[in-house]
Amino acid sequence: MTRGSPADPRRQRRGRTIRHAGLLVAGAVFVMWAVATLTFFAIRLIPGDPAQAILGGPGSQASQEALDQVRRDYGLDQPLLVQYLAMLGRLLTGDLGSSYALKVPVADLLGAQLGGTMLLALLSLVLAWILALGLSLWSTGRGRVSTAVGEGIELTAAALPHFWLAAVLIAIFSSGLGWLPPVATGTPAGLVLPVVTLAVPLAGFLAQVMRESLLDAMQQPFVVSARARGESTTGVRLRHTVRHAALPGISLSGWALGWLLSGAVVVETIFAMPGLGRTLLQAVTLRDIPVVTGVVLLIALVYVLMTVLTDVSSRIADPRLRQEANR
Amino acid sequence: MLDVADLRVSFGGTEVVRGVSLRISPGECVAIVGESGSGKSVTARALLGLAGSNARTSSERLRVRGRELGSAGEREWQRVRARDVGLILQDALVSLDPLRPVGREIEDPLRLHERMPPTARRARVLELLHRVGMPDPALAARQRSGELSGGLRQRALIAAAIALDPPLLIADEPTTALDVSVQARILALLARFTANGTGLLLISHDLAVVRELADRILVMRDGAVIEEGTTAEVLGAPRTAYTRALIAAVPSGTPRGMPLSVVDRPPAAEAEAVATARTAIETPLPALRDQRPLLALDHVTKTFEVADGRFTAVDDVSLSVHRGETLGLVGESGSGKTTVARLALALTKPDSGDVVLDGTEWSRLREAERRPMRPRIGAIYQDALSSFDPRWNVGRILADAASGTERGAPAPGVAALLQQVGLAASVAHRRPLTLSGGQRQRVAIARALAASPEVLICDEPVSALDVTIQAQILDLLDELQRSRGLACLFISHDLGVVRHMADRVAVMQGGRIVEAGAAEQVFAQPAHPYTAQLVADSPRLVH
Amino acid sequence: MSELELRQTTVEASAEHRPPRRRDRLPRVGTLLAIAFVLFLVAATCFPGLVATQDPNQIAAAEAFRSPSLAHWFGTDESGRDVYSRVIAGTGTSLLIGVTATAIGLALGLALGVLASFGGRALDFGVSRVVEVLFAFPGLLLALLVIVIYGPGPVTATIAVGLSTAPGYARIIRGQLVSIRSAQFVESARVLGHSPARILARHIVPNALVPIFVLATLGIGQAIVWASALSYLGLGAQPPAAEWGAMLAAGRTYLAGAWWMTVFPGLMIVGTTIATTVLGRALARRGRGPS
Amino acid sequence: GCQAAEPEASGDPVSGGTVTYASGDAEPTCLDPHVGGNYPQALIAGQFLESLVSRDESGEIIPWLADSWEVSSDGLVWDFTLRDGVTFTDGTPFDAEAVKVNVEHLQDPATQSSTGYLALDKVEQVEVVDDLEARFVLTAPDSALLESLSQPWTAIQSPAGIARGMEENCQAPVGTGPFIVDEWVKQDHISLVRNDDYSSPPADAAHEGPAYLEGIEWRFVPDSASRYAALQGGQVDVIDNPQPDTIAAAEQGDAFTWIDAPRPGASNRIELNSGQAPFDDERVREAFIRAVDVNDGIDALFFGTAERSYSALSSVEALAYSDESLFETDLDRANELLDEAGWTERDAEGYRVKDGARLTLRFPVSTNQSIPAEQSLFEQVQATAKDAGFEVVIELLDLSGWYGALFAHEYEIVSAPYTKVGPDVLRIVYHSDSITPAPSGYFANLSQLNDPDVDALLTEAAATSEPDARAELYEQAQQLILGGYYLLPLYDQQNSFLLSTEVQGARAISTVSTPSFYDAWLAG
Ligand SMILES: Nc1ncnc2c1ncn2[C@@H]1O[C@H](COP(=O)(O)OP(=O)(O)OP(=O)(O)O)[C@@H](O)[C@H]1O
Ligand SMILES: Nc1ncnc2c1ncn2[C@@H]1O[C@H](COP(=O)(O)OP(=O)(O)OP(=O)(O)O)[C@@H](O)[C@H]1O
Ligand SMILES: [Mg+2]
Ligand SMILES: [Mg+2]
Repeated sequence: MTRGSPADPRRQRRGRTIRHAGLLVAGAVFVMWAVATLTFFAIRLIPGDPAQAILGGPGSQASQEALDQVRRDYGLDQPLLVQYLAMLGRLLTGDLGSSYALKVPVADLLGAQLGGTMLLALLSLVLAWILALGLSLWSTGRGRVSTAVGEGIELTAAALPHFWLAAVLIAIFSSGLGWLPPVATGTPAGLVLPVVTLAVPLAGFLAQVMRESLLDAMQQPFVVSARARGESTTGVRLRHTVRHAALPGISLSGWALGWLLSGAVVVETIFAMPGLGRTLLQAVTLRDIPVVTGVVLLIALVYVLMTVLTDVSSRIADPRLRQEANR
Repeated sequence: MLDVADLRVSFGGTEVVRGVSLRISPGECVAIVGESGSGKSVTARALLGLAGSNARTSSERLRVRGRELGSAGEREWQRVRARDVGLILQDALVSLDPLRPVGREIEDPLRLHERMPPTARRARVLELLHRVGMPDPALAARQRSGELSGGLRQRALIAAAIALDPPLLIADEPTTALDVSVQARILALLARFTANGTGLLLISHDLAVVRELADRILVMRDGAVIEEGTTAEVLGAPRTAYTRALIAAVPSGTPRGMPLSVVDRPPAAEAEAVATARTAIETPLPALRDQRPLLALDHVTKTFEVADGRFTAVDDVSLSVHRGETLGLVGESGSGKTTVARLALALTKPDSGDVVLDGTEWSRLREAERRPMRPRIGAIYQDALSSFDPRWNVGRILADAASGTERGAPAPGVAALLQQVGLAASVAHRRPLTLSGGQRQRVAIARALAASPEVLICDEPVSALDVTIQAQILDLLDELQRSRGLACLFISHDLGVVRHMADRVAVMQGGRIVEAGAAEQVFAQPAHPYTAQLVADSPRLVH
Repeated sequence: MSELELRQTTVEASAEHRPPRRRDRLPRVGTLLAIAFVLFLVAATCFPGLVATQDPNQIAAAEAFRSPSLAHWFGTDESGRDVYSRVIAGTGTSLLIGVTATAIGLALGLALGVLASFGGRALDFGVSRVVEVLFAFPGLLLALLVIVIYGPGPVTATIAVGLSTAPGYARIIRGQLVSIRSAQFVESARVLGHSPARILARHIVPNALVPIFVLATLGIGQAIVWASALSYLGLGAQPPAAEWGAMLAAGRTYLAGAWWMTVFPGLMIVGTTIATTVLGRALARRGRGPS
Repeated sequence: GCQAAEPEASGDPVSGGTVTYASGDAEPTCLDPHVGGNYPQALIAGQFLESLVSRDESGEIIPWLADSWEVSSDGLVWDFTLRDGVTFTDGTPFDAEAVKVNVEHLQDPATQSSTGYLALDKVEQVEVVDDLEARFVLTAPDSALLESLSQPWTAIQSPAGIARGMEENCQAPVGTGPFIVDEWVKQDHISLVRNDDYSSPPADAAHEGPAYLEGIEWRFVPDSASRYAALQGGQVDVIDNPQPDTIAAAEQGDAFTWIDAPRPGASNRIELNSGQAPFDDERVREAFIRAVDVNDGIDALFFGTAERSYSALSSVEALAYSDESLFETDLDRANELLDEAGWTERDAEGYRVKDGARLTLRFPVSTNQSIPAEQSLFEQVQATAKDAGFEVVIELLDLSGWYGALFAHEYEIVSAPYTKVGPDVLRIVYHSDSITPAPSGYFANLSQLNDPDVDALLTEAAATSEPDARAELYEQAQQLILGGYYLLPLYDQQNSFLLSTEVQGARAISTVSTPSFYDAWLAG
């Protein structure tokens, strides 16, 4: 429990906030650097010759001269450290290099893919939120049967592999009922199935946490206190407990986004959507190192930004966090 | 205004309120007292139809402002709540939604019961906050409960309860968990309402609190009212032994050395006890004075790193405890009492100054050197439960503590330890989680004694217990301290408790010791204004 | 926070914050069902011959795509193999993947968590940043990288899944150890003069292990699901190994015509996840609840 | 042959509309098929690039951008007379100079050409005789030259287009075809629009002038179930690489047309690595082939859409030679052969052992190149081979890992498609020269067949233009190849298209079986 602080609380809080923000930014920069470094060196471990990849992969019958030429052109004959520093230097200017396979700048390529994937991920996040909140509000604290049903739904949803759920959804809603297109046609209708596919398992996870915090909140004295003021049970749910249920969901959103991006690899393949996940899968198969690095960095950046965002929004939503000393 | 007859509440077959009847007229304050679990809170909540979804409530009569509510539905109840009866819940610190601004919480009853434009509502909220004595109403309305201190939260809660000027207020333990000075202010605030004609149902386990406000007192035990009468009648001429025990259990005013839990003390014995106590105080242990203290803090300072600099929690504190002596340490919340205890236990290192244990500067030792000496100093905490390994049962806890004595002294058996603290041997097989608060605290004492310490550090050992249990624990501690000649550092925020337990007291404020001396002298003639304020604020059974 | 941490909160919430209710003391129906299911899985793992009816790899091309019948309870697959027998035969592999991946994640997490919580401030800061960096590679991404480097296959897939869960475990274990280390009962053991080794052995380790073990039971199902995603991408178990994820992935192609090829392995995965989770929660309740 | 949709069934062609094509093949990394040169590139390049010659359904070479050709008696000089009045879609005229530039482009190492480069390896240079007369000068006679020039990988592009540099040319190559690349949204689709000035259909086209369709939207839908569902739902009009079960289902109804267009060149087959033990012993090779039973599997897995092959060549190749008797399953014979070869013992799991080593066959399978049904078939191979005591270890690998395994000779059996027009593919796949890897490590002779007689026959056949003699030589070579038990033919390289019945007049071109939408139109 917190109690009255000895120093001027507001000044102290501002100090904490500034310090906290500083730590956040420093942490973010560090993570980006570390991810870049790690990826750079990890990729050296990948078997296969980058020059080969540039020349169309191992199936091509590139000549020795062509290989040598490419090595020179791409600086692959330089010592590793030089290559590393060169990469860092380029990163600082926002240059992600050029795709081996597609011969276009990685930044342009990913720039075109980012929007779609983020739209997919964010819509899924929102839908997962709605589903999870709805389910936990519906099934919590209304007796054993609905609790059991709710828990069953949550656990099942969380255990559904994306590729399988997608297949079932396509079988039902596209092939069976013909309501929705099985491929993302760029129309809103085309987004429905991919978003649902991604959202349902995530909702399963979120609902599990929300249920717990909801239960927790419903047993708090402030609920009785609100009712003593004449609030109805529905009013209590809407005005009080929902917020508490939502809190862990907010702080999980950073993780959830990463999880969604993982799922996007599968979902984008199945629904034939352009996006980072599919780009990554293709780049991995083709050993297109600049693209792999670019996607990894981009995802790390999104993750880092999301962490900052969830941190900030958790603090806005939950003033208790603002009071706590820094971790 | 409130007229209840034969109120009964049961939870799944067990009746916890058994036939309570009470009436409250305008401007009258009726108090319910009774030990923990006697059904006070359930009664209060049942009066608003909030006993709980699993509760079965019945009554012969349940009239609020003349309206019979015995068979009211949820909608009807919703109209009654806040408009006719304001309820201030027991857990003041957690009774406000931590995620909503306080102003919105107070606005709720206005929004739900009255057609009022939002601007008018907000103005009214500020006015209410002003009325309950909030220092900065505009700021408080924007803040959330976590940003307010306990006292301010309690005020906000009261503001919400009186938002619609209900003719009847129910206040359930409105001052528990608050510092004495804050408690005094809240009680004064409630008194103003009754003066203005509001009826008040005050619930407390502390007779001293009730005495100041109540016109009539109901004593509850096991869900039933066992005694009822005007304040003067109940306190002056208690009819039941239970009431007498409640009165006796109040430590303030009961002199040092006199047991609190013995109910029907013969007057002679009382006089005698008082006499011994007096002598003890007036002759301030000359024999001990010459000896060097067993435990001493010598100009100790401790600071903590906080976001914008360092915060001095303990500031140049010196104190000493001699063998066979109890030093009381009082002070408001956050004044640094626990930090002093941790310094004494060498759990944290002082920034400057020394902690000396029996001549050894033990705060300067390395932990490995200190370890053999550790059994000489024992500790008892406020929250006994969290000081036990959750996986262990009582027997294992005690055996483990006893076997830790590396001095070779034969460890007292578990059974003997339990017996010493007045627990049955069968308790050894239970886990602390399943014990009552009083039992847990006894186990904690047994554990502290297992290693046969010479010094005992007690940090708020009874703050979580209700008066009757508190009385038993205090008696136990007192007896053990005397019989074993322990030196004791006794920390509490409750002046009455400290006064009863301590030979000497030190008063802390903001990390410093502002006053120290023989207990009776400090309380009788406080030298420092802060001490004087504390003493004045502290509720007593007799003036 | 991670999915594990999320599970962590639910475990703690279900174990700690709620007052023990009467029905918590008796195993619930769900728990009993879960125990029965897990026992069945164990039987299928140890004695697949007893539970299964046919050779899981017996090919009978002419018998392909038979729907469930008395002869083939779960139908047959594209090569005429008995799906029921394959599901049973796959139990061992799938559980092995789930358990091993969880064990790898847990071991790594334990190493990092212990380093962070006992290694002093600098190490704590360092390890926490490392964990943060690992978190920035979402699960499948990390798995893909591992697979690209070491080639696809069940072993790599298992390691990859294990690796990607490690940061989550590390964070929880660190938190767990730190909170236990600063718990009042550890402090009171110090006050009693007990040595650090004794405190570690008697208090910290046992108290940390129970929730970590509970957590691990919860991770198994999820690890199987992840490994199945890798199988779908063609990076998981190798044929003809009957592994649930691989069966699910293989059968997906024929979903329209032969639903039984995916539904049954899918049910096993879901069933395992639910059973382990339910058991984990029950364990958590028992670990903290009244004896 | 291929089963074109019956155009006369639904009235007269109408102009207009756009067809959406969903491809299950990988998205090309470059639309210029000169660069690298793989099938996904050929699939789409056929819509906007054209070759000098084409092949009709009977396998006859027919005129396209070249009206006629003449070969010198020593077979070293070929004169092509070009079609008059053709311009590239960027306005550049099509002439002998353009042909010369294209051949040079293909032969320039900087182009990184692989397929086209190999196809033209005997071309020394192209001389511009006059505007419409291009002379190919060869280093050696090449009976496969016309077949090579009929492939999309040697298609003719605008010299001005090529001059833009690789990056730009990869995005939108410029040809003479009926459609023009309008836009390429990576990972999503390529928009093709009609070339309104089109004037150069091949000799077997059904009409003249511009295409009926206004455009084609070429989408990439890697998941086969999604692709079929999209066809069902009407989001797309044409899909390639349909699952066998969906073909069978589509055949039942009348909502879809099935174009079955097996690829030319080699058949789909399992190669036995004769370069190392245990398959350096012919008896062991024969034992494997006798042990394995794939017929039931092919029936079940392909739902009757694939026919068992007993030839090294695709059934569309007129010179394909097949001999069913060599591939009859005979487990007893297999066991006998293995005993003879010294693999007499069996271990606890039933696998044969010799000198403590198990009879293990490593089988790398590229997940990018084989469909699920094929992988299931390999599992059946694995299961039936076990009866004779072979342990087949299937290793699912991605493309890079797969090539890696081949390069390191870490395989005993492998299945690799090879698409090329004409029987000359045999030289690429079975000539001992193809055992020596290119600098990149790639080699095409995966059975590592090293037989001077085969080499001599294939070399001679490649230089022989006289049809009967050529056929005879190829037949002899194939008899040697099949008779040596170097391969287990499975079926033709599957290549199918499912079309909504609204799409009329589409066909597969009989060169490498890529679809052509020049004659296609939308009904109803
Ligand atoms: N919701 C409930 N369900 C079951 N039992 C309950 C419930 N609420 C209260 N009780 C039981 O009713 C009895 C009376 O509780 P109550 O809270 O009224 O005591 P109290 O006199 O207010 O005690 P305290 O001084 O500790 O606040 C207790 O034994 C308690 O365990
Ligand atoms: N580890 C710490 N880091 C920072 N500040 C601390 C720490 N421990 C205590 N403090 C601060 O030191 C002050 C004194 O704390 P302490 O716990 O000693 O007070 P107390 O008198 O025991 O209060 P209470 O009656 O509430 O228990 C408080 O303001 C507290 O916030
Ligand atoms: Mg109460
Ligand atoms: Mg304290």
